[in-house]
Amino acid sequence: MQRLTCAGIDVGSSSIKVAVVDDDGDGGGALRATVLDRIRRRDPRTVLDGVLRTALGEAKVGIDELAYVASTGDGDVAEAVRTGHFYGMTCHARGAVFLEPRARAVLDVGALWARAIVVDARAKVLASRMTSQCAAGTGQFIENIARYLGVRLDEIGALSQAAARPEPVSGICAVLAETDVINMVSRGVSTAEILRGIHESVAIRLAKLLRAAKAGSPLLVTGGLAQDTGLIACLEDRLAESGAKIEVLTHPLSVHAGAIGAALWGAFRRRKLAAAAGAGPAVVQPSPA
Amino acid sequence: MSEVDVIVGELEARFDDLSYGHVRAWKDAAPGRLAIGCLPVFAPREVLWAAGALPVFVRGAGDRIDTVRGDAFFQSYICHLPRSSLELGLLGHLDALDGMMFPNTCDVIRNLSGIWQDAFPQHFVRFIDPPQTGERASATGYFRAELEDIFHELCTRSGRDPDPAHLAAATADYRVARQAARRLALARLEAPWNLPADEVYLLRRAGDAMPPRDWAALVDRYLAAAAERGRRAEDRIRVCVVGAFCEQPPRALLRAAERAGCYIVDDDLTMQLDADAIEPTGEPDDADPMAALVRAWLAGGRPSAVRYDEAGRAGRALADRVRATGADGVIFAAPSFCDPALLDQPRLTGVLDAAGIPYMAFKYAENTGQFQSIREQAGTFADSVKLWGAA
Amino acid sequence: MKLYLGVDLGSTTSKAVLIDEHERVVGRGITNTRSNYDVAVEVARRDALTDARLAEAVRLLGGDAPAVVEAFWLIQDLRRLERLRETCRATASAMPGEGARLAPTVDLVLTRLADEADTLFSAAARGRGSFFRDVVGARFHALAEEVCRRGDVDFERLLGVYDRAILEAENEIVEIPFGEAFAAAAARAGLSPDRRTSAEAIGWHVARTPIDLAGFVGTGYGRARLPFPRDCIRSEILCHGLGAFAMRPQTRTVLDIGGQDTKAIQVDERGLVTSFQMNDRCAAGCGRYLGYIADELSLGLHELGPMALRSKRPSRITSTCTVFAGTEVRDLLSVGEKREDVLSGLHRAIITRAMSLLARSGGVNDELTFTGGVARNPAAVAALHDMVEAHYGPRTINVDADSIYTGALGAALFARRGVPAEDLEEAKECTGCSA
Amino acid sequence: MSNVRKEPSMEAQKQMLAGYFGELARAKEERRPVVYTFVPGNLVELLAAFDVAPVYPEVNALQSAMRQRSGGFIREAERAGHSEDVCSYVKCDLGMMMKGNVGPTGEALPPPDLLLLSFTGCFTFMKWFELLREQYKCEVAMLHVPYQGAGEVTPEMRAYVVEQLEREVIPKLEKVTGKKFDPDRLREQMVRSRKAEEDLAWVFRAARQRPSPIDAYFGGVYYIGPIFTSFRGSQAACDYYAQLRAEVEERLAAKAGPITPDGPLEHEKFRLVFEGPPNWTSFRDFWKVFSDEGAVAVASTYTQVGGTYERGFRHDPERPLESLADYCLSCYTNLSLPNRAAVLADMVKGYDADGFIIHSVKSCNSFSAGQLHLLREVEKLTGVPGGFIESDLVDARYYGHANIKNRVESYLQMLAARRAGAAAPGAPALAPEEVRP
Ligand SMILES: Nc1ncnc2c1ncn2[C@@H]1O[C@H](COP(=O)(O)OP(=O)(O)O)[C@@H](O)[C@H]1O
Ligand SMILES: Nc1ncnc2c1ncn2[C@@H]1O[C@H](COP(=O)(O)OP(=O)(O)O)[C@@H](O)[C@H]1O
Ligand code: SF4
Ligand code: SF4
Ligand code: SF4
Repeated sequence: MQRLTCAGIDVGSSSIKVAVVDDDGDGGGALRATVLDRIRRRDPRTVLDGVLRTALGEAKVGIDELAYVASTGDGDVAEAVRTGHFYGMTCHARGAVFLEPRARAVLDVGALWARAIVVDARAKVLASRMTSQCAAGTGQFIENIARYLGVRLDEIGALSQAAARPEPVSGICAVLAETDVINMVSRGVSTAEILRGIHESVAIRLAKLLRAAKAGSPLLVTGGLAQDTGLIACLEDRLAESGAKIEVLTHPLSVHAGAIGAALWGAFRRRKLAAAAGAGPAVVQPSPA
Repeated sequence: MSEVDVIVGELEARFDDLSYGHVRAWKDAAPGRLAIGCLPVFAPREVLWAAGALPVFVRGAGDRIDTVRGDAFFQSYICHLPRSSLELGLLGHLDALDGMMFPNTCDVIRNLSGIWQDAFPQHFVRFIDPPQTGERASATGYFRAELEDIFHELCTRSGRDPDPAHLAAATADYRVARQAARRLALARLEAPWNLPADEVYLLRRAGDAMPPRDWAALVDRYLAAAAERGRRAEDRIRVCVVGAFCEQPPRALLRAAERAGCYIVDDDLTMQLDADAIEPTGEPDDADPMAALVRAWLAGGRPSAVRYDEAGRAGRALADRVRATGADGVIFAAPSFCDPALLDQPRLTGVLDAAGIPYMAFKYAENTGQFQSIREQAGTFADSVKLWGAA
Repeated sequence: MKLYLGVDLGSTTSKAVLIDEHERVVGRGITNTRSNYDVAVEVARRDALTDARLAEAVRLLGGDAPAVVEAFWLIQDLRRLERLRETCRATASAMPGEGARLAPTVDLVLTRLADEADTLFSAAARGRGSFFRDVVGARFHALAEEVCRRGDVDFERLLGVYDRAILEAENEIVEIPFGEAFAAAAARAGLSPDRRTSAEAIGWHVARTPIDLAGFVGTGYGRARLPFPRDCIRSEILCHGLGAFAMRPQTRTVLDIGGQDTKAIQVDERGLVTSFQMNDRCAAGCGRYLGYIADELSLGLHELGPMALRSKRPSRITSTCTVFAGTEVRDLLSVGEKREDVLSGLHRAIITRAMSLLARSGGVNDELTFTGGVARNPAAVAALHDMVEAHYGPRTINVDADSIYTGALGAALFARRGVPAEDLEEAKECTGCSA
Repeated sequence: MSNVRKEPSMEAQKQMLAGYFGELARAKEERRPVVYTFVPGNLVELLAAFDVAPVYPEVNALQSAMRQRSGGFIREAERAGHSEDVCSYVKCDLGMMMKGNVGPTGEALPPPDLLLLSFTGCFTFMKWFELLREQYKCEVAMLHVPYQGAGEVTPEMRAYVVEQLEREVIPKLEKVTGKKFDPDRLREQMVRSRKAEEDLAWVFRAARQRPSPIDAYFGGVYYIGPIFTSFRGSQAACDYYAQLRAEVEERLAAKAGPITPDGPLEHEKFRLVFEGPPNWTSFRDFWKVFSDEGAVAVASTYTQVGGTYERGFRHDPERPLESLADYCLSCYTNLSLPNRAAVLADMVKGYDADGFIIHSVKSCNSFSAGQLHLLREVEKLTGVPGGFIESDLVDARYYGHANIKNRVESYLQMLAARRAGAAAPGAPALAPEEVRP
């Protein structure tokens, strides 16, 4: 089948990701570029412009040459450039199966939300669960604490894994965490132990989410926190402890899963639309954001 | 402005009038008229109506007021409906009502009835505990005595003669309303794009506080007008919404769900157990209309989370409904902390799993203002049915 | 001087109040709560003592006082800044590999900070209630971003160095003896030589005045960890009740909104608590919420209130969660809502929560005294006026400039009135109050 | 549990319980029919008259919690799709069932032959039984006990319940046991019930003395064990309550306080009335929050969920079915909220309490919905301030020790300050300087 070059834009609450993919039409494809930039209190539209430009540069394509530009996440930000929109879990499912074809469950942990998704081999979403209106136990929460402890994000994992005894954390409010941590430091708890305790508490929450979605194995973790090896280790322990036999996987490009998935769905849609156009006028419209 | 817009405008005005101005107007139009507030989800509407009292369903205040004093009664892990209902009362919005009826639908409503007695000593407060036992002689006697008591008490208050003929007439009036409700449901099934969930919802909410025949007329006016719209069907999935029978989701939530790619073709919003679940069969029993009402309740109807599921058929009934309405899947939308709705879910999903019917679940509160996560979940659900559905 | 000390170790700020035998406040100290509670308390306590001494010196000094006082505090901050710079350097150098590149950049940023010290640590800044950590942190952030944009140093890494260094620096006590600092301040204030000499003399005199700490009581979020004997610890509820009552004897209802909890307290005509409700474990609706939003909008905490007051049409903010409120704010701004309207909505959201708590505790009785850090925020006060009026009718609402000290004042009053003599023996040995 | 109390009656109580679970384990072997039912409104005399073995899901849940096993069960139920928001007693029980229905003592519980749904005092019971029936597909008897919405038991309500006993419950029992109902056996049971009830009521009333010889909440939950469950109407219960009464009489004579986790309480500093069920997962810590401060429970409403004996209810062998109906109708959570306020106010006054604590549990809407209102009403009726704390019965995730301790300490300090009238008004200390917008 004809190759289609598409872009996926994933507008998260902390960062924007863009992926450019050559889709081969048989479920496979080749990545041409994956770019990420943190929003850091800037106007997301400006950030998007930058990320998109870099990605297109890396992929060596012009925006007019793309067959489809798909947005996901806070799609409104991408309104000016996108062809259509797909919802977050749909895209993470697709991106995850692309990155790790064995994956039958996906756990996307970003800055504010965590989502557990059950998928089949074709990346069809079979079931899903999402955290509600409390940012306790997501990326923002871990970031706040790391910030306070003076630990960089990429150092968290190793530190946490080095801890001997985790410090149990009761309150896991993303905002109050700082006070809790101050309290812990005041009691002489080490940085590593605090981080480990936090990871444990987040892992419990995530394990619960996975349970609620009845997630199977193997599980690919996507989103920014896939890079947090400390959290992944705790999650594995938690799952093993509860008797669930789930193999936990990560991928270096995990954080881009949403953007990759969006690009792939864009290609899928483009082909379907083309087929429908051949068969007669389509009633379908791109789903609204 | 099109006729539909005019009607929807009227419905919105009614909905936004937290003080039930139209109920007051109805009462003022003739002496002796009463209005009785009814908490979800059961009220013996025929009995009230026959006694000259307009049944008015009070379903919380949604996101239209900030609850302040209502919070003084309930902890954070209790659903929201009772606090905003109290807030309405404390702010004087329920002054048009002469009393309140509390059905035994859950522990929260039950205890709310006691609070109401303390907080509004001037109200006629009545707790009603309809039998959960199916058709048994003991239940018939007990329930009939309860209803008779309510009938006589209200007749005394309204100055009406407690004549069984009033009961027969009231039953006939509500039959007209029930038939209109059925026409509305069918019309939506056929063309949900012409009858958005939000509008149908407003229309039904209007029925919460209107004389039955007036409401039936309003429904027909709306149906005629909406049919004129001739909107185009979009590529959306059809869903049944289950669990939202008591505390109501904010209207914006219904809109968010539809915008995320769904058509709501069936739901248990604004459920009134006597209406949706029970169809008094046959002609009213003119000789003994009260017996007919009692029989109708005890015979049961559509299963619901707040009635004892004696035969254990709730799950199958839901699967049948999904097929009958041609829905692609089910959205379980339950109020946070609602024991009846939430405890039912695993039983129901088990049956749906077995039947291969997709579903999703989320919780809400009547004053939720954030729909991002709901949009996301409903959107993903719609995406997956659309991309992978059989069709 | 015979004085009584009250300490309120809050979740956000640690406060100390000194009163004399006539229950008059003679000194106040406040600092941000940090991971070393003892240091936080010690800093607040020392600041309160310094404040008491300064007040005495000001009385003796006359016309030159304001300039000297401003210089006095500036000197303290400069010393802290110097320590921070040393710590930053050490932290950067300790980083394997990249340290060599980071150290000069950090140094550059801190030098520029020190150059701006006069404006940064002005009396105005102190008055706004910003602490060393906040002032320096915000400025460092801005300067670092600027520097990194030009150079090849990674911003996140630079910030990492700073985060680590401030943690260390703020947990040590930097103190210059009163007399010495006063002399330096007199010099910095540019007094004429003879006036300078007399100012110095006053400084040394005041520094030598003995202070007899006759009693102390601790309270607040971290009170269990205060190095005080058990009998010298009082619940925050009682302290806020009594403190508010002492400030305003007609008080019957107290609303305290602090950093991470909100309390609604009813007191009787003797200042005794009759009922209370508190709300914690979720930051929605507390002071932290505002801090978070201020960060989100890159504003100072003190700027939020005045900006919100300019709103004509408050937005409706519905997020229950602080963190989500941040994104909701961004969303609203991006669809064109005005900043002031969004902020006004946020303040209303906080007060709505407080109103629920008040309702739970027994309503709003005349008079209501509003205390805690959030009472410093005029928009919160305005929203409270509106909502109390709407739900309870006209009520007198008291807000004092020093309301953040209410808990500490209550504690000091308990110390003055309540602590039995035998406990004081034990107290003398305790390290928390070696005056 | 053994480290919690050291009274001799405690041993007896423990043995009774162990014996009960042993009996259950043998029930199938002995071909004894098994009935699952609830504590409030339990018809144990009637069940004994048919010689069936009762299983109480709530008792299993609380026993699991005290043995720190509820967490796993709750997670199991949540894994099966149950929401975090709903009653954790239900989840604990379902989780236990899913994990093989092994009871708290490690012995397997027999499956039911009959589910006797005494639908009183709690709406959730009905949902619970629907779920159980799904699992067991056995015979169900539904006994609908109307709620005392208007604050009283009407003759119609009583007749309705009696009629259901006659037409529904007894025939179903006859069906599963193959035995004919024998009213005389029922009466015999009731004679013994009455005796035990008399002694228990006496024990609770002993708390009117100063110092109180018992703790009517933390200790009380042990006292009610036998009579609220399978032993009421048995000789064993009569013996146990006679022994308990004798022990309390002794302590009363010696002017001794109750026995707490740390031994006898020396100084009774605060006398408190408790409303709401206790926390079971950290029962000992929870108790210590109070006993450390010298606070004693002199009365509690939780000890009335299985019978309002302190308020005078007795089973009556002369009118067996009517008194069973009254028993079901009058259990504490079947009372209207104004009635519950009156019960609490009576306790505060009658037991000369310094204050009252409402322990509001997330699980139990039946108890908790409206407790803040209850707080205000009781304060109004008594002039005594109340304290409000929140946690859960069996879900350890909702028990925040530090938080509870903080509130209780603040509350007790407040009671102490009021008692001393200590903080006499001084001169206003700060110059008032109003900042108004
Ligand atoms: N290297 C890293 N190590 C650990 N955590 C990281 C790392 N990089 C990012 N994160 C975490 O990932 C989160 C962002 O994830 P992302 O999926 O991009 O979120 P969103 O899509 O909501 O913007 C951050 O909050 C941060 O906590
Ligand atoms: N100058 C100020 N202007 C506005 N708000 C302030 C100011 N200073 C402090 N606050 C608010 O007060 C809160 C801290 O209040 P405080 O009573 O000190 O809390 P705690 O006792 O918990 O430490 C901060 O989170 C902030 O929102
Ligand atoms: S929402 Fe549910 S729990 Fe709340 S009152 Fe209604 S039925 Fe009861
Ligand atoms: S606990 Fe914290 S993170 Fe959770 S809702 Fe509250 S403020 Fe948000
Ligand atoms: S709600 Fe309360 S009474 Fe009902 S089952 Fe749960 S714990 Fe028991």
